[in-house]
Amino acid sequence: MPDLRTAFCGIELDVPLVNGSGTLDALVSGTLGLGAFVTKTVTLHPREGNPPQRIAETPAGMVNSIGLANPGLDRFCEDHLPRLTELGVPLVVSVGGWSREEYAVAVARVAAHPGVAAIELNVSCPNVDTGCISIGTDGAETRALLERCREETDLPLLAKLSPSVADVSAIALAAAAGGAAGLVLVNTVRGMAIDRTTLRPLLGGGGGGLSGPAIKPVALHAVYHASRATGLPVIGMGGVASGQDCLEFLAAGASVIGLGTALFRDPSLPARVTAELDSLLADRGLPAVGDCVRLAHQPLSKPSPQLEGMER
Amino acid sequence: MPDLRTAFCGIELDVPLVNGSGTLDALVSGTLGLGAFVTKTVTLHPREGNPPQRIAETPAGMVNSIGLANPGLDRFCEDHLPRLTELGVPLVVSVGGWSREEYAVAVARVAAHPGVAAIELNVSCPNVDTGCISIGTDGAETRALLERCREETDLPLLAKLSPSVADVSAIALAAAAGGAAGLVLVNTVRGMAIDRTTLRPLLGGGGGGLSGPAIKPVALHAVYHASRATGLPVIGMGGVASGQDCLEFLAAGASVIGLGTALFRDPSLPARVTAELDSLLADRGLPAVGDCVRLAHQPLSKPSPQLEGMER
Amino acid sequence: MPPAELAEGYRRLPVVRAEAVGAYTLLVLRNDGGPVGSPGQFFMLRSVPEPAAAYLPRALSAAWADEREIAFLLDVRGPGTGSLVTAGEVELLGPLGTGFDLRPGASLLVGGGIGAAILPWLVRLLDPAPRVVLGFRSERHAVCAALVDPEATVVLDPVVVTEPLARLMPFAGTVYACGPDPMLHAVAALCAEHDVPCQLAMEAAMACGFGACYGCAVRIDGEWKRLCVEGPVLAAERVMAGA
Amino acid sequence: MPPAELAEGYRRLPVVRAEAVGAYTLLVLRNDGGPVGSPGQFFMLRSVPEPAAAYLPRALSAAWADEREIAFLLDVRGPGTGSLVTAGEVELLGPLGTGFDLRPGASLLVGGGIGAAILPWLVRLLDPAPRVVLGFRSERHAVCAALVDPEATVVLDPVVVTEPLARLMPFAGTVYACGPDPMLHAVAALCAEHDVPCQLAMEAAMACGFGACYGCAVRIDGEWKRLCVEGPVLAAERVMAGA
Ligand SMILES: Cc1cc2nc3c(=O)[nH]c(=O)nc-3n(C[C@H](O)[C@H](O)[C@H](O)COP(=O)(O)OP(=O)(O)OC[C@H]3O[C@@H](n4cnc5c(N)ncnc54)[C@H](O)[C@@H]3O)c2cc1C
Ligand SMILES: Cc1cc2nc3c(=O)[nH]c(=O)nc-3n(C[C@H](O)[C@H](O)[C@H](O)COP(=O)(O)OP(=O)(O)OC[C@H]3O[C@@H](n4cnc5c(N)ncnc54)[C@H](O)[C@@H]3O)c2cc1C
Ligand SMILES: Cc1cc2nc3c(=O)[nH]c(=O)nc-3n(C[C@H](O)[C@H](O)[C@H](O)COP(=O)(O)O)c2cc1C
Ligand SMILES: Cc1cc2nc3c(=O)[nH]c(=O)nc-3n(C[C@H](O)[C@H](O)[C@H](O)COP(=O)(O)O)c2cc1C
Ligand code: FES
Ligand code: FES
Repeated sequence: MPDLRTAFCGIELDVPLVNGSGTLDALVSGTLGLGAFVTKTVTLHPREGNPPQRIAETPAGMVNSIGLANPGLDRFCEDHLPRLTELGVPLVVSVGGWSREEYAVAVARVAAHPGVAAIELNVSCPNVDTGCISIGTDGAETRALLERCREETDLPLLAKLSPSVADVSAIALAAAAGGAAGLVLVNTVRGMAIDRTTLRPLLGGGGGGLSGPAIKPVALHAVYHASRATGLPVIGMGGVASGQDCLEFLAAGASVIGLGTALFRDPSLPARVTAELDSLLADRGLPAVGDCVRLAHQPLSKPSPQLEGMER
Repeated sequence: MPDLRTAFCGIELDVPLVNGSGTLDALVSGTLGLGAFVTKTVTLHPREGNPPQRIAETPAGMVNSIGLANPGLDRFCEDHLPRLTELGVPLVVSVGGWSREEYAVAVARVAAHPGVAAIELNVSCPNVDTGCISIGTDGAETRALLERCREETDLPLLAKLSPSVADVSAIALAAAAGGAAGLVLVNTVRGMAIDRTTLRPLLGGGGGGLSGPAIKPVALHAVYHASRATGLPVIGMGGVASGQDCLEFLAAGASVIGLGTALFRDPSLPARVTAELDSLLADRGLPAVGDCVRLAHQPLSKPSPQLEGMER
Repeated sequence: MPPAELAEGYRRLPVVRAEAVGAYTLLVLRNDGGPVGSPGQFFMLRSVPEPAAAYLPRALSAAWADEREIAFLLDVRGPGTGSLVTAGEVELLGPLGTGFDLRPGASLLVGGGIGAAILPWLVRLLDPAPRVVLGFRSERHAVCAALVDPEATVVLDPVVVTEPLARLMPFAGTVYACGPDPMLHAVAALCAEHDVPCQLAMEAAMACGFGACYGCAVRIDGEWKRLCVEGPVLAAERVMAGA
Repeated sequence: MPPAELAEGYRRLPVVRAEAVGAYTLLVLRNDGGPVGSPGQFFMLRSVPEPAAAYLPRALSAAWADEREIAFLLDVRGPGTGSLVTAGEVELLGPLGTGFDLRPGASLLVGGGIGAAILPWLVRLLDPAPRVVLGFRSERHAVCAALVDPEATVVLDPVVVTEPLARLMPFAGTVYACGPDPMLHAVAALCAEHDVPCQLAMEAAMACGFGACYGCAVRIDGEWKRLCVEGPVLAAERVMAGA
């Protein structure tokens, strides 16, 4: 049996799977067998989110415009956080904001809570016009944000980045320079759906974020380049729906895999992906999941045990 | 019968459909019923293109790394251009390059040829590391390129842009300021495929460009925003596979629709889309295809004849 | 659905038949003895093999269900419902959400359009037998009224269900309603006016059905809340709050 | 394919049967009288309805074909071939590309693995009957040899086809070969050495099949050229040029 345990920024995961922020409410559905849980992005003030329609189906994916609906920092810390730390798996809290100081306040408050394993800085939400997304498209801003938040905590800070930039490696390097312990790639790709009847923007928020299998190639590209550029550990996500997808993200440079939209289609996904990953590693004779990480960065000419017994 | 004729930058098209550059070789297969033909991007020097594997299937799409394979300007102008101007439909020549001067030389040579209706500047090919793509991610470079090429010809210059930037409207505005007569949106989205067996990058060129229905929401977003920002006429493309898709791109701001990857699955696509578009317009009681253009920019509260007889 | 059951995911059931009922389609699945819940709860359904044109599952409430069969009445609108009615097998998750709270005493059922789909089961369970008022767009759409209650009062466009309903007010019992939002709001207003308790089965675009996506936002208690978590059946007051 | 025919697009044909032939699968379609071309040409195939896991059509050369039926021998590797062998109907475009140029005189057919798939038709057309040499990975893969020629010389891994082939050299006639690239190069080299004319049926990943995508690049005449336009059958010299 291959060893699926993984250490990520000092956090021990039984399986290298987490949810993407905003794609699972563990307080409603439990953690479904994931190795750690990531909260929906929380902001300083409560947000109702965007008016409906909030989701639209697209080829091999969906566009969403949820608009960072969340209870706000106060209610989150008082009501949600105590219950989330009882889930039995490491907890990552995702925070968002409209200025460096907003992030810093949220980071300090969340970090004060025992039982939080890491904090994810969402600088890539496409569903708000200003704030997080504009920080995450600017290297200098991203670095300054990380530096500011670094002052507030010793917990690992993860930077969640958007693929909708000209050069994701540049932003990743800026996050690294600012003190990010790891990267989370990718958030949704900027997109839009048009209502087939009214021919107006379908989503209440106008534009939205594209997710699901459709964006897998975009995500693999971002993970590969950001991982090579920075050497930081990466939580890779974007359309993952199978153990084979996981293998490809691991090879591209991720050490933990995020499941998002595919969970909506299948809440048994974590269990299925775990089983598939297990047997794929066994077929390749790889003793541990870590043996796959960054394989795609190495030329094939190197001895490649992972190819033994494989046929094209 | 709704009127499908369209004028785009002074070019008269019988149907508002063209191919995406590099997705049809009319000298092999004819023009299949398109309203105009766009050549594969031609560069100053011949290019063999990238080694195989050049294409990979992905969910609802594909990633390609053709690498701008083309015969080079000399052979193109001597051998191809004379035959292309005999196709019986307006001809748009796509040019690419590694510097402003390379583009300018190509534009001058192509423009000297009678029978060329417009020139498309490809500043967005993801399959070469430098040159066109780096110009198209930089507003100032894009503007300077357009200005330089403007000196060489009075033909309409179209800027073909990449969606893999933080703000496509900014690049579109720069192209407009430089003298672009129209925009072509979008080129492929930067992506990557990992070989499922070797776990190495699958494509000979490493990364590649994602196209097909998967990117339709990304393309609609780019068309909507670039069209609003600039007011320029737009050739919209990215995953179009039906008359309904055309309607959505028209509403988002395109006046001509480009067919690309979906042609690979179906060479009868132009005929099918024409028929579908025709009946969709008739169902809505719209007399001409132009009546759909930019509908999504107008609030629904305005009287909307296009909704008559429609039911959600 | 309890987390442990949810984690087991979708179960696959064979289609027994799919047949037209006027403008709608009745889809009958052979149940494997799995849980079916109660009227007003819902299932997420997807067809097998995965259709290229419908990535997400679709939310449907059963027309009736027991351990042997689960039936749905469908309005085929797009690729998801289209693929379900031609499939040989479907996969389903549920029962999900909260259904009708069956109150003792007299009851009055109000259905608009495909909202009638979920009433047959309710009719079977209510005792004494309920009064039923249904509204449809056309005769073809009204064919399904027979599945709900052969004695139902049926009105067709442009007559709206609140017309016959108003004549039954004040109703000494509970009103259960399902249909398009404007109809539900009108029914709720009428009931509020006459102080009649009323439950509404609502709809929203859903990606997951189990609280994960936040897509199914509906105005509940004056806020955007998740319909799949709070409903889909809601006390009318919660929907009218702040409306 | 002439542009006018190409513009008519794919045609839909029912699957008559799909049956295992050892490790491979024989897929037989009922032809509607449409054109089938000649051995070595190819068709692009996709299954109906569109499978979610295979967006692009797949290139296949017929095992045999006439106006009544078209048969393919498939190595089921991934989602595309997988969906074809379970489909009730498929859509097909073709015949595409250039097939074998049947030369008068003696002939020798060489097939490696699924490369054998396209030889039965060739065997039927060649007169005098050809000699056939086939190489396979295993006994299970070799079962299909009977479809090509019950009298074929069959070798199994680790023996390679060039072993029996070398013993037949110099061959006084034409060699027709289909199989994996390394095998084709070895066959071509052997033929070149003995000055025996040789034609190779090659493979490449294809998105379109009609010259549109430039995906099917193969080294031809010392350059990357489109296999679907230049081939898929090529004179061995064109492949060896500059190799
Ligand atoms: C709790 C609940 C119970 C339902 N019960 C029934 C029923 O018994 N019979 C029936 O015919 N329909 C029912 N519906 C509505 C049904 O889910 C939609 O009609 C169906 O999803 C449309 O899918 P489509 O592929 O036909 O159309 P499409 O328009 O192609 O659907 C596209 C997308 O829009 C979403 N969507 C858009 N509007 C709605 C909406 N109002 N409700 C749900 N999804 C929407 C779909 O989920 C899908 O993701 C119910 C909906 C809910 C929420
Ligand atoms: C002219 C020609 C004739 C062929 N004839 C036959 C035949 O008679 N029988 C048979 O079993 N196979 C034949 N093939 C190979 C067949 O097309 C591939 O095996 C098939 O496309 C693989 O699809 P898949 O879904 O099983 O596998 P996947 O690996 O999932 O295919 C994924 C993608 O890779 C492409 N691809 C990758 N490598 C190849 C390759 N070497 N050839 C073609 N496509 C590739 C596919 O087109 C597809 O887009 C032929 C190929 C060509 C070019
Ligand atoms: C409905 C929905 C809501 C999301 N909400 C958030 C969020 O609050 N914060 C965040 O960082 N990412 C959010 N995301 C992005 C996901 O975490 C993930 O990065 C993205 O969807 C790509 O992965 P996928 O293709 O597997 O879904 C959301 C995605 C979806 C689909
Ligand atoms: C195989 C392939 C080759 C392409 N070659 C070019 C090219 O040479 N120049 C260019 O501007 N765009 C090129 N494109 C981009 C297309 O013209 C089009 O912008 C893009 O594919 C999006 O449209 P689609 O999703 O309909 O394919 C190419 C696309 C594909 C798939
Ligand atoms: S449907 Fe996903 S939260 Fe309700
Ligand atoms: S398969 Fe597309 S050019 Fe050959």
